[in-house]
Amino acid sequence: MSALPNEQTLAVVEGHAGVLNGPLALEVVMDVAVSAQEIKRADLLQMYYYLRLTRTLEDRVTALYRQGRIVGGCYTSHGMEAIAVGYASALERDDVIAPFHRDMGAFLVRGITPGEVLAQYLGKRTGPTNGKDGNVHMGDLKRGIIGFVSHLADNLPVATGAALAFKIRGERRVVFTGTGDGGTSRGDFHEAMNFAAVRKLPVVIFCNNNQYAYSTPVRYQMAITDVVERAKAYGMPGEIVDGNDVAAVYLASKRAIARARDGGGPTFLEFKTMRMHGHSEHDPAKYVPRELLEEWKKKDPILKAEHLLTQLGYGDEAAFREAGERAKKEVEAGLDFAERSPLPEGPEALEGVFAERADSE
Amino acid sequence: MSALPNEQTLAVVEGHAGVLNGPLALEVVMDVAVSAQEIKRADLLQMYYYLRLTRTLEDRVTALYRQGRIVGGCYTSHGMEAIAVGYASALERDDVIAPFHRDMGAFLVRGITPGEVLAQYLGKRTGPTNGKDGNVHMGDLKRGIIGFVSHLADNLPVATGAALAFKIRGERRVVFTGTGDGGTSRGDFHEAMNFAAVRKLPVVIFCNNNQYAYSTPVRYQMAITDVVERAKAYGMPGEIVDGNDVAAVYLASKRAIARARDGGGPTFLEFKTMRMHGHSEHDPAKYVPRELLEEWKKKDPILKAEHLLTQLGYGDEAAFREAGERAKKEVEAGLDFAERSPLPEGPEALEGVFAERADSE
Amino acid sequence: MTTTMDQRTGEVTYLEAISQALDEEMTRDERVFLMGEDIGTYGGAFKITEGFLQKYGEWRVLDTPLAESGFVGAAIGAAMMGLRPVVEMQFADFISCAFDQITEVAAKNHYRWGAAVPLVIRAPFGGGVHGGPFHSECPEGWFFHSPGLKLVAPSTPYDAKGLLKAAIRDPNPVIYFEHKFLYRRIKAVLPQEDYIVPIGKADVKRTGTDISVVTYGAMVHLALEAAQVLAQEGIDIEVVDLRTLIPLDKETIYASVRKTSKAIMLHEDNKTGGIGAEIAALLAEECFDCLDGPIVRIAAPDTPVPFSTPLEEFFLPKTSDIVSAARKLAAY
Amino acid sequence: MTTTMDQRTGEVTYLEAISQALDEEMTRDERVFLMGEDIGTYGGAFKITEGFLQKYGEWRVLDTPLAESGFVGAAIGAAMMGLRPVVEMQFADFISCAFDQITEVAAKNHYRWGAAVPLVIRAPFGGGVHGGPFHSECPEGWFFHSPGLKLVAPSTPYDAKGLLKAAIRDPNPVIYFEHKFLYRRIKAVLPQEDYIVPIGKADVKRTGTDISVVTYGAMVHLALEAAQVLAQEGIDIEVVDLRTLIPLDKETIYASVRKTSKAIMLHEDNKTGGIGAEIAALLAEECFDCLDGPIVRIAAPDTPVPFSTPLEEFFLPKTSDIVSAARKLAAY
Ligand SMILES: Cc1ncc(C[n+]2csc(CCOP(=O)(O)OP(=O)(O)O)c2C)c(N)n1
Ligand SMILES: Cc1ncc(C[n+]2csc(CCOP(=O)(O)OP(=O)(O)O)c2C)c(N)n1
Ligand SMILES: [Mg+2]
Ligand SMILES: [Mg+2]
Repeated sequence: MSALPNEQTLAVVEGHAGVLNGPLALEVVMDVAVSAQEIKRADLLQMYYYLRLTRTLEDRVTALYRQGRIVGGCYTSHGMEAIAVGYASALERDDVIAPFHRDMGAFLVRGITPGEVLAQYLGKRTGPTNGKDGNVHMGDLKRGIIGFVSHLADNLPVATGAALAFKIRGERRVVFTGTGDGGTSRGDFHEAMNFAAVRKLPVVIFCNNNQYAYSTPVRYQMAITDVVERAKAYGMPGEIVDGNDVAAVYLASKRAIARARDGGGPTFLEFKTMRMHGHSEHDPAKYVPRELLEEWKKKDPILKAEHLLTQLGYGDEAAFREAGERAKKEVEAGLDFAERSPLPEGPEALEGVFAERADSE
Repeated sequence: MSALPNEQTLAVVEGHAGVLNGPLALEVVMDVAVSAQEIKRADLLQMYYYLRLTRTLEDRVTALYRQGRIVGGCYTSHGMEAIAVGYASALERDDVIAPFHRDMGAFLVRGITPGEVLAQYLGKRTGPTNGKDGNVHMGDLKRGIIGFVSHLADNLPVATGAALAFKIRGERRVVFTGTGDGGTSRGDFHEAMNFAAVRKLPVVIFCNNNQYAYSTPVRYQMAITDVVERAKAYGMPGEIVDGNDVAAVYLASKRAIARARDGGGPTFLEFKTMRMHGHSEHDPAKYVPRELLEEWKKKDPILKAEHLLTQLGYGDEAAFREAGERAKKEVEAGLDFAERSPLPEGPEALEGVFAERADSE
Repeated sequence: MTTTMDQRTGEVTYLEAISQALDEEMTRDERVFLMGEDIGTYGGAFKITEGFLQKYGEWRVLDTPLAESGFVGAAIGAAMMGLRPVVEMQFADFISCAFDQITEVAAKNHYRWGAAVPLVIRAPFGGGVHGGPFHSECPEGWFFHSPGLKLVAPSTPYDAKGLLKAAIRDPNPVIYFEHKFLYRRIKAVLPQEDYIVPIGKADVKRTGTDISVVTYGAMVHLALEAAQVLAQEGIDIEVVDLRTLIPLDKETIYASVRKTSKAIMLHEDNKTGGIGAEIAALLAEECFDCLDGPIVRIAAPDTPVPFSTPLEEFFLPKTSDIVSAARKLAAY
Repeated sequence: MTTTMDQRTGEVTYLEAISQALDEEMTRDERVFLMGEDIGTYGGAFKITEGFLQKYGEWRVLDTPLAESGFVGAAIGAAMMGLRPVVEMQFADFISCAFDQITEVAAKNHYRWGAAVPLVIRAPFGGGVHGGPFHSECPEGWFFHSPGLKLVAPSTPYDAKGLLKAAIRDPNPVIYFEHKFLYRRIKAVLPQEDYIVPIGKADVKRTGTDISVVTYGAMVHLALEAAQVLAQEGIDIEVVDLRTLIPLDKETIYASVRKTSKAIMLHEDNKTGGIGAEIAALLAEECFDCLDGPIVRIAAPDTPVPFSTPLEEFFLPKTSDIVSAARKLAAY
């Protein structure tokens, strides 16, 4: 977990980029395994657990949605779990995240429980927003999570401001934020990237490039293939990372976080991945070519993590099964909690428009 | 004025970039002279006249401001006249511009008269906005000019839309637009650049990099030295151009316009220059180092054009003096017109909020 | 195309009425084209433009990058060059991202320098769909206070179709507020022939003698429901459906209140600074003499739209709110 | 620093009062810091923060890139992390570029997920300065209809200083509308000691018995002028200066109108959907019984602010407008 030198270069993580275009090959896993040795066994196993927990929880949400028990949008990170789990695991407790709508793993790693998430989905008073908002629109400053705003990329300037606060106070804290390939088209992406670079703020900004924004493929979103091209235009280092490889995400995030913490300023990370479900669970996503999904299915982040853990001798089938069962139990207990939780009462709708005092007071 | 091949490369105009950092050297003028031979004698002489006309007109505006006869903002292009004169001269009649606030020369080249400009400054009914708006906030669709909006970069998306209209209708028309180094920080700059590139629109987008945005130097505006870096991030060709050399501006614009007209999509041009007056005429600009102004004074666009014309044997001192006198006469006649023009009547304030019919009907 | 009607009854939904208007206008006038997120391949988040890409091609049905300011700006430019863009906000809530382009550029161009901007922005708005704070907003109040824009908000399939056609043919920027709650919930048989509903004309959806309820959008249906309940108690409600929010049809409003002498303003938008305030103010100034009681406002409270069902139900105006306010006012 | 007072009279201008408030709050509380365009080296377009960079350093007085959405967003983030940012719009007109951050993020964070956003946005607003459509706007009407924001608009140096201090100490996003026309035109002697003007309290700037003029900002001075003229005719005007626009001090407004029975709403912002509409609506609902005449509104017409002097003079409300409206109302 050593910090990298602050080279202002556009680097592709050695040995990882190759994973993106071919099917899962043993040589590549070998390469990952080499650098993954930097990661503590326990950390890697914990990340694996969070991958399973995220998958289990979101699959549960999808099932509830299909049963008509969840209303409104259902955005999952199915097939992209490694990104949020990887970057959130790379942060310290005092750091802050401003996640986007495919970052369930980050909420979990930072301590939002499956029960709270399900309560949020069910509109219960015990969810992080007390029923005021739904699904992934949650946040909690006590756990260092800036609440997600629907308007894509709106939280990027906000994240730079959090980083500015740390810089002004001389604190060695870092902010991690990001948006989708679609979200990069918004003006706020630009204004945030630029401000972060000008003031060398301790912030890491990522793009979850899952190749689609709702139905819109990347080629209608931008005239470049790699979003990371943009980093250079702000005078910021950037990396392309295999977003399906939790170890790669973790290591690249660690490097970027270390740079930020050491006063080296912001980094831009492009996590290449693929959205495996519809935009929201109502969307059959017929516009995505079947072959593309077939290809990416082989690169599933859980599968990849299992290969790696096996390779490193950190885990085996039995351990994986055990983790899956533990995740299932945790989610079911959470659902029980959520279901037994009360709904808010109507008049609570009137509460909370204004703060009585600021949190820091 | 041949169109260049559509290479998608980031090119520095050969022989011109050098001008930027050193004092005016004869070798460099020689280089310019070589490529300037592509420009017709009459065209170059006409551009020279427009440089003089712009300078004379704006100096008159400044004098009126100092006499307290003009109220409100007074943004001049003093020392930057070559940009607007150069690009506007490179366009065809049916093309459209969406200028920014230092583009007086473009208004003039497209046929707004000094009299109209002065009437606009004096709030007269005969100005292009009939007194509704002031100074450089003017436009006229009949002359292919999209009216300037204060909010910087707002007109960049608008310009892409005009280009989209041409593309949809299959017309071989081009839009030329731009903003300042400050204006590039706005989200609308990003959204426009990106949309232009994705849809390969026939638009040229420039940045007038005059090293300051009001009092803010470029280093507080962006963490890069050359704004042109940004072109690549959108998948768009870009060039750095000596903004004080009207021939260089004209030739680079011609190339970009030809590319756009031929379906090659947008180009980004960075015109390097220096703001020689305050932000507005009220601003003494003490924050600009004196030496920087001294250095750039030697690169004055009118001086440069005279060197070039002499070099090419297209003009001499007498011709230059004659042009200056002609410009002076035109401006004084314009002032006379503006002064004799009526002010609008109060109740006209209520007119024109809604259109009765669209222009194209 | 989604513009298929119920084969048995010949009825089309509010949503289909919108599709039909777009389809017919695109066929009638080749200058009309569409821009927005996911409106092409996907046919739009609500499937209003399903099939349009195939029918009109990718240069008349443009899937844009995710950039509301950028594509509204582009629409302004295209409009000034003689086209007739119709842009879709995926949800009205995201119109805040294009606020600057709408209020500073589109709204002011004609006044400032005489350039007409014939642009339509479709904004699917309103709550009751479990959308939470960012998928349920009523942003019309902001634009109501922005000179240079026209605003319409139909409540029926007939008005939806006719107002959209009128908006597309108008030489000014028009924001077209279509209520998501109504999309598939109301149906009507529409005329075979081309028609428009003129911008600037309100419509009395129910005549009555005792109290005028002035409203628009989905709330029209609540007002009609309340009127039925109240009719049984002998209170005769007149329901004025504004249809156009700017320019307001003051004559129709005043005529109604002059007749009934009592007025209730009803809207789903937040109360403070909402459109009901303006109409109340107009009545208090222009029809003061004819008023026989306070001007009552029923509107959502001054909070964002909450997500959870009991909260949202509490937040939204209800038929019972209208009934009880009308009873009190009738007894005044 | 610009916060020097007139040595002879001890008076400071409205502008200097603002500077003083910023300076004192920055000294009192090191969490307070400033962001905006040209506020550092240059001291701000209006020189309100002249000398601040030297005094507080470049990390408490940040010259930002030209990006209102970006720096307002950043201020929101810094506020949530415990700082007290005060951002300056170079002109209030450019607040449209930050509209989305203000209304969707700052205003809703606390309601949605409990995060307080103690942020102040200074917005130099208003006309009469030959600024034209983009340097004279009154954008308060938009934010008046955005739950979660507080809005203040002082009319005197005393209120300017006290309200800015209160805004900085408030745990919510506050937009501080400072009227450019007043900057150097009004002066007053201010208390030596620290004071605030509480948010949410209106101020009766002149007591009277015949008509209440409810207003704010620069218009307060017009109302006072008109009151002097009218006093000579025996018409006794009460001038209610709202000072805070959200939350409205309804009690003070109602108490005044209950006393006078007649009310004029006066503002420089466009008429339709302006704050005057809300207050008229409140009165027509809550004080209907006590009204002895129509509620009159005097406001700018529904157009952008025109540039040329005769146009702008026509556009802006004038003392004579108040005088003649009051005469008519008094005779009612
Ligand atoms: C400003 C804005 N416009 C539109 C939307 C509606 N919307 C929600 S998600 C989405 C697509 C997002 O794509 P991307 O950023 O690539 O993220 P992904 O969902 O693919 O992870 C859209 C258009 C939005 N949330 N915000
Ligand atoms: C959105 C916006 N914010 C602030 C301003 C106020 N303003 C006018 S010009 C200017 C500086 C512009 O700098 P630049 O873009 O470099 O153009 P230059 O004046 O140097 O040519 C500023 C801050 C504005 N016009 N628009
Ligand atoms: Mg995506
Ligand atoms: Mg500049």
